[in-house]
Amino acid sequence: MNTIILIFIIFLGGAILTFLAGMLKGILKEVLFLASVFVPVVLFFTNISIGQTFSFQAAGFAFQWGITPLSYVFALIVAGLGLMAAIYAVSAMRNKDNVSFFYFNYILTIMSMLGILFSRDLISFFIFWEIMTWSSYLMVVYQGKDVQTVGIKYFIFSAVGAYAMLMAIVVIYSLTGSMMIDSLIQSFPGFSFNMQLLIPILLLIGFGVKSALMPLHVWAPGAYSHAPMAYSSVFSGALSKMGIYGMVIVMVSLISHIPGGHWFREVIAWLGGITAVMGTLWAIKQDDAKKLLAYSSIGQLGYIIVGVGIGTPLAMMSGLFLAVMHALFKGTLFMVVGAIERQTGTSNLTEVTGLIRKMPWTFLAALFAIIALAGIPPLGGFISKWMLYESLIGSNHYLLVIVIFFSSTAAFLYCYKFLFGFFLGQEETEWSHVKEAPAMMVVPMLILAVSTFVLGVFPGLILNPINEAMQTLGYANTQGHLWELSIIFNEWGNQIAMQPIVYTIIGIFLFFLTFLTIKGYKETRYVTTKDISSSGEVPKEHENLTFSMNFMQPFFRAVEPLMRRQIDKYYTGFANGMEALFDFTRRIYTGNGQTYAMYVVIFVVLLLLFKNIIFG
Amino acid sequence: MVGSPVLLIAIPLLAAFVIPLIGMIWKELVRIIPGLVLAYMLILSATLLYYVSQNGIIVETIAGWQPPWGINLVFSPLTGFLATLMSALGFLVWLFSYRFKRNVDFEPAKKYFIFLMLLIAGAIGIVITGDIFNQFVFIEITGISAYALTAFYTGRNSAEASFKYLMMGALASSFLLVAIAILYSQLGTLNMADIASKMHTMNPTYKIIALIFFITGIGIEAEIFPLNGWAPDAYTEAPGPVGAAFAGIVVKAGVYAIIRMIFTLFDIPSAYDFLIVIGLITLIVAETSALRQEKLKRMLAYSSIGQMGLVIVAFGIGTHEGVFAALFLMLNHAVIKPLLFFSGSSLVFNSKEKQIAEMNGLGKRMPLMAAFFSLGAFAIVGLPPFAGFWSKLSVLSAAANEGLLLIIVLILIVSVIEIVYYFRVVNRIFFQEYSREKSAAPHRPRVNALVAMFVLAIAILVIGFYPDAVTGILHNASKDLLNTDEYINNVLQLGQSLTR
Amino acid sequence: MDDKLFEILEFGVYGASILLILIGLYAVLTKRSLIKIVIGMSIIDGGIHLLLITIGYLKGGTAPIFSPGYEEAAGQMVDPVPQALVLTAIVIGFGVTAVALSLIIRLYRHHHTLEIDEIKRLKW
Amino acid sequence: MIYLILIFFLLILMLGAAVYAVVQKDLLYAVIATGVISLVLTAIFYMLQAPDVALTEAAIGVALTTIIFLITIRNTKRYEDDYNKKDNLKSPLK
Amino acid sequence: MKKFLVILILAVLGFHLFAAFSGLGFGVTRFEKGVKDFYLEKTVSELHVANTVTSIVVNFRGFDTLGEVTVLFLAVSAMGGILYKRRHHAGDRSVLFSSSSIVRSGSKLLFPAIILLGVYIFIHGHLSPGGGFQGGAIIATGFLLMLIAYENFSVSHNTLSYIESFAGIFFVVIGLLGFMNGGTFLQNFLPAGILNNLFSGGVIGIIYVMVGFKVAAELTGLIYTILHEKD
Repeated sequence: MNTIILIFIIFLGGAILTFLAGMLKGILKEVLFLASVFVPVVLFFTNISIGQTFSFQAAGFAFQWGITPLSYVFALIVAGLGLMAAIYAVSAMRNKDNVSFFYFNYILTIMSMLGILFSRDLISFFIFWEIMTWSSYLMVVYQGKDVQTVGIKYFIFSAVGAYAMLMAIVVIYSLTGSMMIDSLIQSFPGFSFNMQLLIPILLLIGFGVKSALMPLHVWAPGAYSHAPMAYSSVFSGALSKMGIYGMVIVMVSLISHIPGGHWFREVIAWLGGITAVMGTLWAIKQDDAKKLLAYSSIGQLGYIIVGVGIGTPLAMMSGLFLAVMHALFKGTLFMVVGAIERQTGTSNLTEVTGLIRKMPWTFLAALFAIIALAGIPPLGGFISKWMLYESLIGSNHYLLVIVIFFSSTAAFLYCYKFLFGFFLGQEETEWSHVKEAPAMMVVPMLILAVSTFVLGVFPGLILNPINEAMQTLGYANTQGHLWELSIIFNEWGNQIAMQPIVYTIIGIFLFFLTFLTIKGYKETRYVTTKDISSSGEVPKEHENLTFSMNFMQPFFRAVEPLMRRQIDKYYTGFANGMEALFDFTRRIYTGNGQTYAMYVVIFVVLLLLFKNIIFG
Repeated sequence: MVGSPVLLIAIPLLAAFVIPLIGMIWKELVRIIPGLVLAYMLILSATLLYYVSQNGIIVETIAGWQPPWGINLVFSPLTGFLATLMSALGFLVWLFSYRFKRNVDFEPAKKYFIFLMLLIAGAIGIVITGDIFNQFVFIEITGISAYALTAFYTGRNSAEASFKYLMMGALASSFLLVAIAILYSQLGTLNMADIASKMHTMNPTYKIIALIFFITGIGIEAEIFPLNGWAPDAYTEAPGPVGAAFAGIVVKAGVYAIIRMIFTLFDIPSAYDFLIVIGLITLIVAETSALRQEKLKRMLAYSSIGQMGLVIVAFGIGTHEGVFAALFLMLNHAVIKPLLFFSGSSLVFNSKEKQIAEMNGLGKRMPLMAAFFSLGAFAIVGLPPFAGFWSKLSVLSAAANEGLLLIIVLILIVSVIEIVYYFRVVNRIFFQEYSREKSAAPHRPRVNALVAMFVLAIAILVIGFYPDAVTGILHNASKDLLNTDEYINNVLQLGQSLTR
Repeated sequence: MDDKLFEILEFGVYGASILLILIGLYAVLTKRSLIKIVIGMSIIDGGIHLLLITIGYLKGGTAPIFSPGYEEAAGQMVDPVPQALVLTAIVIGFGVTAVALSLIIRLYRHHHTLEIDEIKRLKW
Repeated sequence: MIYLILIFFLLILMLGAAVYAVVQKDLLYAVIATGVISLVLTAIFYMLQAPDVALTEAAIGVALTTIIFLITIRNTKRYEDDYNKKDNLKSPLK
Repeated sequence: MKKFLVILILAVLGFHLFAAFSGLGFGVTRFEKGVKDFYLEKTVSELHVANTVTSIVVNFRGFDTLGEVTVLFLAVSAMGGILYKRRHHAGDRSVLFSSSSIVRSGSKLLFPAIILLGVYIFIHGHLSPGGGFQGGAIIATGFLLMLIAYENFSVSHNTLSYIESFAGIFFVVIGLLGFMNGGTFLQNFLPAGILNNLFSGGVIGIIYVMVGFKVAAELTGLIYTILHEKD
């Protein structure tokens, strides 16, 4: 049997079996769950080769599944992160209600993401896209909090995006008579200008929703923070990358054929830039670590979109590389929050402090991930950001550089807030009983964290597949041999000599780390938060004076005008207005039978009066 | 040859007359016989459908007179498909309500089953008859059964709903009679094929007026927008399985009648555009009305009206793809909506007001029902990999092929609204806390009801995962509808004549 | 003279039946009493029946019944088809009226009113 | 000649009865007027050479319909609701 | 205001309705190839039925009639269902008026005559005007008279039900018997007889008698049901 179809059968069968096994006691469902994630992933890594395809016909459409170099890069994210998060989830979800339902949706999500990457035709792309949407939706509402606001918002936005995509798909079908992505790419230059504009816009709306592009991002904070953390790591790490995946195809294969397509790129890149800034700013303001990470995800996705939007070889490479890195470190961070929440019962940065001694391994994972996120060498985040600056400057987007620079500086703030809030600072008696999370949770975190380091030192491991993928997209070979070794010990191609910078940054960072560690271990005065007196005033009993409280208040006073307008409010207003309107219009059903009879007669009379116009 | 199409009508009528007698002997037979009859109808229509797909259209004459003169029944791929669908659904509705009013009086139960059987027989009659006045008679049979079934519960609201339905139904039959009068006065015939063949000789003014009265008359049954005031009330107040039968059977018959008029009888091309417009209005008004609905069944009713609007839009596209999509939608709607009605009415079985708010947290108490309801909700909003997706896709691609982009946009916007209200309910069922005071008490459905729901659920999954299981039949049926000349020839020259 | 009258009669009979339909519709649309509405329905029915019979009428025609010795008289007979239709329609209309009236009785039992605009518990 | 005038007369009678049936607030009278419509229709059907229909209309329209209307009125109420408010003085029964 | 609007709307409706019929002509031969000529011809030459309306109702369009009696059957059942009260106690009859002895004895005198008339009409349905519906309705009128005149006159519900059911069953079974000899549903399988004889027209007469019984039973049951709806 074909391996491709086998993978999906195992996924689907595994999902159903796991769900059914949920009715039984014991660890059968856990075993089944891990097996049904593990086996297909292993099959994927061992038996799937690029170019292998599987075709069939259904409902009058031709279907084709296979993997391309580009989708292989993303499949690496999905498979790797999916596997790690699955191991994490088994432990994290223990003793929760309806675990089998969680497993079911988890497997379906992983399956559908792989399915999206496998799809060579638009129909199966859309089918898997929708399965991904509803399975992730069920995860968002899984914990039962705010389902009617957050959950519905997520689903509405997803549906709007998906339907925009569906419209594009049917228009493409009517124009080309084929559902194949390849035939779309081939015949796209021949479309009329209107269609050339319409199709990418519709597709970008679809992909933009999933990748939390600026005006379409409002679902993300709630959805990311409401899903179980074991899932959020996949949600933010891998699922949002599906939007990026689609965007790469659209930007590279379609938009470059439109006359004046560079304006498109500018707009997308700028939207990405704004997303990055706003996501970062909002992230700093959050006190809940989940929300913080959610906004941070939006911001990071903004970087990726900037890279993809600019579309020069270096920018594209940086975007794809950051996509991989983001999956790794954001996955880790969500897992960290999940672990802390599991051990302490809350994820609020203003409540939990000083866990460094209690949960050292978790701290280590968080540290790696935060460093990677902040873009400090030698971890992976740095490389991608560096490449992004390079490409932006190289393509004369100086204003965008400033924007990105601003947001990545600001990102330090929330990184610091996250790390300090949870792990450093005073050790409260309230959390003295907290223990390290179980090994099954810590190990996946550490693996991911270490891999950020490995990929930072040996970026060639992932840049080579990216390079291949970009070649199939039509880019020139980006000096592939340079990436074989680590960036730190090599020259950066023909760019400026960067060792001094790198070493300086590493030095500062190491100093900072040492300082922090020493401070953390030696100079910590063990008093509770309530004992602090600030400026001689004795604080009231209930006042919360943890470090994270009112973090960077003056900074926010400065940027407040930027943040005052929340797009969310417009959407809510619009939705409420529509509901009120519909609530009003449904009053045509007055309940009076006579009125209904009147409608009938009026209907006839109108038809009779305008019969020549209507039927003429 | 296994039987003739007329048995699809004659046997249920015979059974309806037999049941009162036989009920005096053994009361259980009153419940069993309708089931047997419906099962027989299912088998018969399925076999005939197979026969038709192999050997071509069956034209059955009544009383031995050739079609322009005698009444004839046409069992073609299209009508056969609908008849099979209706009888299958009818059987499931019977199965679901087999133990209905079990512990109450005998009289109402007896009547319930008679009405149900005749409702289905009438709907099948509307579909397979080849004579407009005969169609009118069947519309009345369906109508009166429907009024009676709507008023079946003895509460005050059911009588109100039934009276509204009756008022509209009476207007409908008046308009239909006027239309029949115009056609007869112009063409001197009542046979559909004969009318279709003579239609070009008719003065366009009269033609249009007749069409308008036909559309209004049948439109009331088909729930197109300004004529569907009765529908939400009737769906709400009728027993749950009857709501399913309305959504799955009666409306389909109405839509079929309109479509037959416009595609076959009247040669007015602009009527297709009219179908699109009126379908869109129906779709939009119904779906937006469902958005803030507080009662479950009423929400399902509006949703059902909206779906029918979509079906009419798809028919209005008028191409093979459009008709195919419309039939696919009808099939899916006939599979999904009954599941929603069945599981929904089981969920709120113990509640008095049947409010959506009373469904909070029932997912944990009645997991199977909740799962069925969610499956239905997922399928009807068109999420893959369930049945509704394929039909939505085919509607959209049919519209795109004709370049009707605005329609696609509207359909998709409405789909988003549909998602909102269905998912609000699903959220309530699964992800909100059960409260003893506010939520409905859990109810344990009987085995027969479960079986009925299982069959529908499996059908949804089968169509979703393997749409090719039905597309062949649907393609045949849509070819049949579009080929007017063949219909006329077959009927007037007794294509696959039933003389033995 | 007869022909002239006959021409007027053409308008008269068609006009009367259509007027009957309209009067019935007026009752259905404006009268608030349920019984009046049902009366209106049966007036509409009457108008339509008259319309159908009028369509089938043949000037100087005889009823479509063959008496002994007049087997060849088919040419002078009025159209029997509308009559058959009306026969069916009358009975159906009666059935509908009966159902409507029983519904009214039940509505009155519950609501203690016959005003149609007071019987609207089901709406929106 | 007489025949035609008779038809005219009947038509006018019928329309008059119809208007009366619609306008009359006393439902009993309205129902009787409906019966009169049916009666006149019977005559017209007969004159239009439709004896079968005339017989049916006579039995069903005149007798049975009227009687079930009467029974309904008996079981519900006799007057339209605004009868007592406006047309008090015109009431033939007071 | 509303009334004027309604009148305006109805005026438009009436105008168009009139437009649809005014050009028809009144009392003219309208269509050459219509179905009616075929009916008029075949009813004499093949069915040997004198009353063309009967032959149309029972034979040419017999399927309609089957539907029609079903509608009536449904209406009666529906009334029963709608007016159903759990504690149903028969005998509480609405009294339209308290009948005098003249009315009573008059009714008693008329009753057999009315029944006889009804039976005559539906037996001779294929020969003279009238038939099952008319006869059945007349018989029902007779029962109605008795029910009104005598407060304690009652009809056995079961008997009505039997008659109704058996008549219906016979109708359908006769229809199904049409399949004999390779015929179709409702086809005449008996010898047609001689025109204007009582025993002519094959099954038409039989069916119409069945219809007569059925209609009589149904209408009587209908009146009986609604009469017993006193609160």
